[in-house]
Amino acid sequence: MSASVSRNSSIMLPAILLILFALTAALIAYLREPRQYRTDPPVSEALEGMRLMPNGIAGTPPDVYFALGKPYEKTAYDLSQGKRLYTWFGCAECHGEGEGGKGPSFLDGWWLYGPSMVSIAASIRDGRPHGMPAFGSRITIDEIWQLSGYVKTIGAYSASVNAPARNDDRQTRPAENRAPAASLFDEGPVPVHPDQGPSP
Amino acid sequence: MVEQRLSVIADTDLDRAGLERELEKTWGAQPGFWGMIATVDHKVIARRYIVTAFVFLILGGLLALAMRLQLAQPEARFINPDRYNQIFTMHGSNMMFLFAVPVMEAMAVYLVPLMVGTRNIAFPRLNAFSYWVFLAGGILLWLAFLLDAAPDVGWFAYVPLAGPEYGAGKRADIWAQMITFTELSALAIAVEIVVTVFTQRAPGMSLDRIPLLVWAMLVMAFLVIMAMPAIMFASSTLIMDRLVGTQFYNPAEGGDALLWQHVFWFFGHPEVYIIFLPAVGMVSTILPTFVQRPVFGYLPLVMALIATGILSFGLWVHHMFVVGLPRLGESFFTASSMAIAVPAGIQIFCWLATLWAGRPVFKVPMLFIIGFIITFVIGGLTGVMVASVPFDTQVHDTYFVVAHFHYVLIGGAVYPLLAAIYYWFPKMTGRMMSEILGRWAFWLIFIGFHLTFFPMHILGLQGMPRRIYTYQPELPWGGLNLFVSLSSVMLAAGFLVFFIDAVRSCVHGPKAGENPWNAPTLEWATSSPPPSYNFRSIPVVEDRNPLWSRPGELTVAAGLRTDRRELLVTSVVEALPHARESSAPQSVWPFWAAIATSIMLIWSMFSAWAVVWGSMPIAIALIGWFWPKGAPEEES
Amino acid sequence: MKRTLLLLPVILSGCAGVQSALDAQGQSAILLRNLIFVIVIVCSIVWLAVMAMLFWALLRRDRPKPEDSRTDKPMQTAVIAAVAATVVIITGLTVASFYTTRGLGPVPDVDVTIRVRAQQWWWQFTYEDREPVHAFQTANEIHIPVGKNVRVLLESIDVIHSFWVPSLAGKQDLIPGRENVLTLRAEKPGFYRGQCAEFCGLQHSHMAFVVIAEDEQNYRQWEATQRATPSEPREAEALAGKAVFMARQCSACHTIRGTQATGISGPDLTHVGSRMTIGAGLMENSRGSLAAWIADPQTLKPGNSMPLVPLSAQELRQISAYMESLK
Amino acid sequence: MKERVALDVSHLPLHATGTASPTWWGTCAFMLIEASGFSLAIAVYFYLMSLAPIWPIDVPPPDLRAGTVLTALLVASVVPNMLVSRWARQRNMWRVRVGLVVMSVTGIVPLVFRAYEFPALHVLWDDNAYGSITWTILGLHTTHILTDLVDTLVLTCLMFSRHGDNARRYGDVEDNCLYWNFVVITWLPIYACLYWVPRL
Repeated sequence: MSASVSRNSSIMLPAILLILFALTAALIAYLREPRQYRTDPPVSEALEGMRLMPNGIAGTPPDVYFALGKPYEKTAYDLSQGKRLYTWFGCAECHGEGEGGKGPSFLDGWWLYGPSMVSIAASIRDGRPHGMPAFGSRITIDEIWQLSGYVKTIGAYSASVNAPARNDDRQTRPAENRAPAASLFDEGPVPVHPDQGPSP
Repeated sequence: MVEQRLSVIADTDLDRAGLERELEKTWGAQPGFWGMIATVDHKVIARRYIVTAFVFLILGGLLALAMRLQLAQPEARFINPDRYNQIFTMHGSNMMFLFAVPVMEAMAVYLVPLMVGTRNIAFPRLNAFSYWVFLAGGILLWLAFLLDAAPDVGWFAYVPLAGPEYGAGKRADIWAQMITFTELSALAIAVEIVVTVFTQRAPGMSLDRIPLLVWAMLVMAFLVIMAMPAIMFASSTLIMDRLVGTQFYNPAEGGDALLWQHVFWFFGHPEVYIIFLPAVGMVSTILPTFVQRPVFGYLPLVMALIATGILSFGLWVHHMFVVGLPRLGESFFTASSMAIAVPAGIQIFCWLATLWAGRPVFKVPMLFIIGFIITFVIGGLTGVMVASVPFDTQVHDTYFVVAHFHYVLIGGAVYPLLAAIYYWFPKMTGRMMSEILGRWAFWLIFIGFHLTFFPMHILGLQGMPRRIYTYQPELPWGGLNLFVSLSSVMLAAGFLVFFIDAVRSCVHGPKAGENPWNAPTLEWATSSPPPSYNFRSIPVVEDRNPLWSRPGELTVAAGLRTDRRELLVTSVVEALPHARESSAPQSVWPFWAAIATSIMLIWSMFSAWAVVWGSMPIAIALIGWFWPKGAPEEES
Repeated sequence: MKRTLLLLPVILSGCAGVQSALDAQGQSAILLRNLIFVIVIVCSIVWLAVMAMLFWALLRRDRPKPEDSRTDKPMQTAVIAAVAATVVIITGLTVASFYTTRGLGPVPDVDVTIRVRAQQWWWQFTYEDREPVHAFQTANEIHIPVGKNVRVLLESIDVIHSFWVPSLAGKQDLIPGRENVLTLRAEKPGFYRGQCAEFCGLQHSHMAFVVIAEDEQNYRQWEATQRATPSEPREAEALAGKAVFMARQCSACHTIRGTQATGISGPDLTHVGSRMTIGAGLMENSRGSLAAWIADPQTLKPGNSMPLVPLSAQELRQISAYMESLK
Repeated sequence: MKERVALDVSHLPLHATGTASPTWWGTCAFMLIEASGFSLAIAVYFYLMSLAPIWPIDVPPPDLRAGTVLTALLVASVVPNMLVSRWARQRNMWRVRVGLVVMSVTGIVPLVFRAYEFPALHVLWDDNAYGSITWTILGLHTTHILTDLVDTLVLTCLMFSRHGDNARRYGDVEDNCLYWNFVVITWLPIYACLYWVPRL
């Protein structure tokens, strides 16, 4: 290394170091996970206030959802809680591990009511025609949001580092953090599954 | 290229001052920030290592105080459970991986080349690389803590709690990758120590004349080489389970949760001896100086070191006595865990004999060594207790074990380390530490330690489990916990006095001569602090205690060149000189290689492709590192 | 049942030895305590002997000159003797622990079998029976007959936990994918507290349970009560509470036999009113503490799996009354 | 302190060769580290095998062809490797250059066969524990081939540059040969383990 280069570098080096340090900090800060265990009753009440389009597809989430920083689709903790709730509340009975069964599949990347959080949450809370029961009286609203965030990752089009990984269980499909839907979706257009219940 | 040089300068052509000038020109570091980054002087790097490790000790100590504050009363709400779990995980990981192992290795990096009488450690650039990697690992962990993303799964990170299903987020990945960083640096140092001791000893320093500290560091280096691959394997498979969905720890797909414990403790138990053996070496080296008599039983002490090293691989299962393993296996591991008490006993009895036969001088290092013997024997005996399977089923994962390993790690390793700091401080800085503050520090630490940790034995037998963030008021643990918390303040005060003394003495301490303690080993044969080239002339060793056998005189070798970094390579057993080998000059490439490695390792927590793309900058940095630059060191 | 309630303040006021390896009341715990005493005494003597040698070495007068080698021989003998003594003691302790381990071996005759399923952060206990209809479930509390061998089958459904009732037996881990077995045998009636001893996550600290050892007759009576389906509550408030329980989120996670509440992710509440504690040993069981728990479980035990269900004050009172009525 | 010259070392060579060289010892130490890693991986392989009711789990044993050809290639490569080592000891510049080019090619060809070994396992790394450990062991060994290949390529370039004719370079070539032998030797137990143990 020549002298002139090294003289320049002696100024550059601290800068590079600082930038690297800051980048690492920013990266971790982006992924930081303030875990919220207790949802304040006013917040959970506000979380109920989602507005849906008349056709039931898409809508607006309540303001508090944005005020909280959209935790339910971003923080790893909420997503993994959603995954546990998926098992606990028996979602797999109809939807399998996402492959579908009596109910529609999430893995094929088709969303009968659109892929937005608010329509997934509304589907769970209020139910849908043709067999999806309303869980509003069975599951608290923050749990419904956690569950929606998780369900969304199953059928996500791109992998997310925050998505939960595989369970310590039999594997029936690739883990969520490896975007199973994207890989299965890429295999080609999926025809409408008459076996997965009728379209809306 | 040789012919291009004007002349080849040998030390025989110069007088003393001229020789020192020439050597300084060849070995000295370049000035400025750039030179600081590029330096490969083992003493500079070791000093950085030691200071960094002690900074981590302070941080880890503050975490411990926070935990004691939380546990001082039942159902306290000072720290929430999530943060508490991060804190105790950080405390354990930090103390093991960022303090204890690195500080012992740093002492080796500083002392081994001086004690074997050579001018620099083997592979000095690898040494620089190892420091930068270690620093990056430490920063990663602490940054994560500041950002509320610190690991919360315990320093042992048992699956499935740390696995993909229950360890949400990147917390466990940060733990696993921090491990990779520190193991990388530890392995690098282990290789350097082995090669330094095998090939760079002063002429005449045959195997039976090696100082005991160097023996201890050699055995430690072999333990690192054999044990650390296990934790590398463990942490990599954990990340793979979490990131790319391998099934190592998933029982439903043929994996096993206990596999983690086997692999982790196959490393984890030798780890204890990686920390403890250097401390033993320190005691065996410092003790003779303060009784002014050679240590009793050199050969049994060396054998005990080696035996401990070998046995340490045969007792990992005693960390798993309550997982339900077959009875026969448990009995075997009880016997082997108990058997390790025999070499420990040999060492203790040899030291006692040395004390008995010598004339003890009660300076601060000596006080810490006496404190070590008193405390470590308790730790060793409670170790015998937990080695018994039935005994362990009652105390495993309780505060009894917390007490036991703090007795072993603080009493058995930190006391000798503090003795070593007081003892070698004059060599490292050229100044003495304060005898008065040293006594204060010793008594505060000694009494504070016992008041803090002894009651934990009782708490454990009274049924208090480890790693709980609180306990209920109905349980009979409140009083003792409050007592322990108050005592920990005293212990912390002792460390505070120590740090004040160290910082103050760096600037204001009285000047130390070459050999203020009248010690017998080679590091005291050069100035304090030693010059960049360590020794004006390489010593020739004719005795186990070279500075005692011929007071005031040093036999040396002549004929080394001074215009390139040259040192002597000797044979493994007899230390007969073989060649004049060159030592690598300074370079910034180790630093860039460390940066590239850090980027790859951090990136690989997020994407497996980082291993592919991130390896390329590393390869480039390594080529830059090893590509010849036409320096005189490359002649042959 | 009345006796249980009478003794309740005793256990909760923290009588010494509630959860202590030194207060051994079970067959294996007594063996272990004896071994602990033996080893601790032997080790204390060893430590005192080493300390005596240390202080003699430090403080003795007439020191030989360093070059005097006449002391080498006796020193050598002394060190060899001390190492030999170490070997003898170590061997003795190894043999002692080997025989203690043998004494703790599995027993052939078992009177009660309890299956433990540990989970974050509570204990599910199933009393097995040859006829499955007779099996019943409880949570965070087991009753065992005094002087009888109880086999405990240990399983975990999530992470590793450890089953530890120090007054009755040593601990044993519960590991997902494996089944461990432990034998409990209480020699005296009483309440013995147990706690999870392997770090299992956020609420590891609050994962306790109670073992109640009682004589055969009381035990059989308790067993019969537990097996039975609880009768309809008589109090009007409790009856209203039942309606709220079934209509709200509660029934999705909890089971109460004989009703439409069949959730399985939370503890079985069929006889919750008969238990001594709630929240896995967190609080004494009373109508007030039940109400506090249901009103805000996340403040009392942050991170546990029970959500905060928004209820009116009246609903809360009704549900607590219903819970308390489930004896 | 007075210094008394007791030894004159000016006649000693300027560079240590063979087993006297620190680089040789360093290479050995790194080989010991990696050997520990491989032994551990093989121990884990047997541990998982001891837990499984049938081994391999759910799939037939791996196809022999690619692995066996690769083994033969690796064993055969020891001959030119030893020759290069001998020529380096004799400081025969031209032979070493030719030998290194041969060894570079010998390093690349096994990689081609390695690419066929992974599919020959009939299992993916995330299918089950058998897949995980076999992929890990194969991957670990592949990185060793790759590392040594890169080292050989760089050395080849060096030997064709002006830095080539230097005792240190010959020493480096010898150490590189030593390391290649290590790569070959570690492969043999792995080959037996991956391909023949499931057939027992």
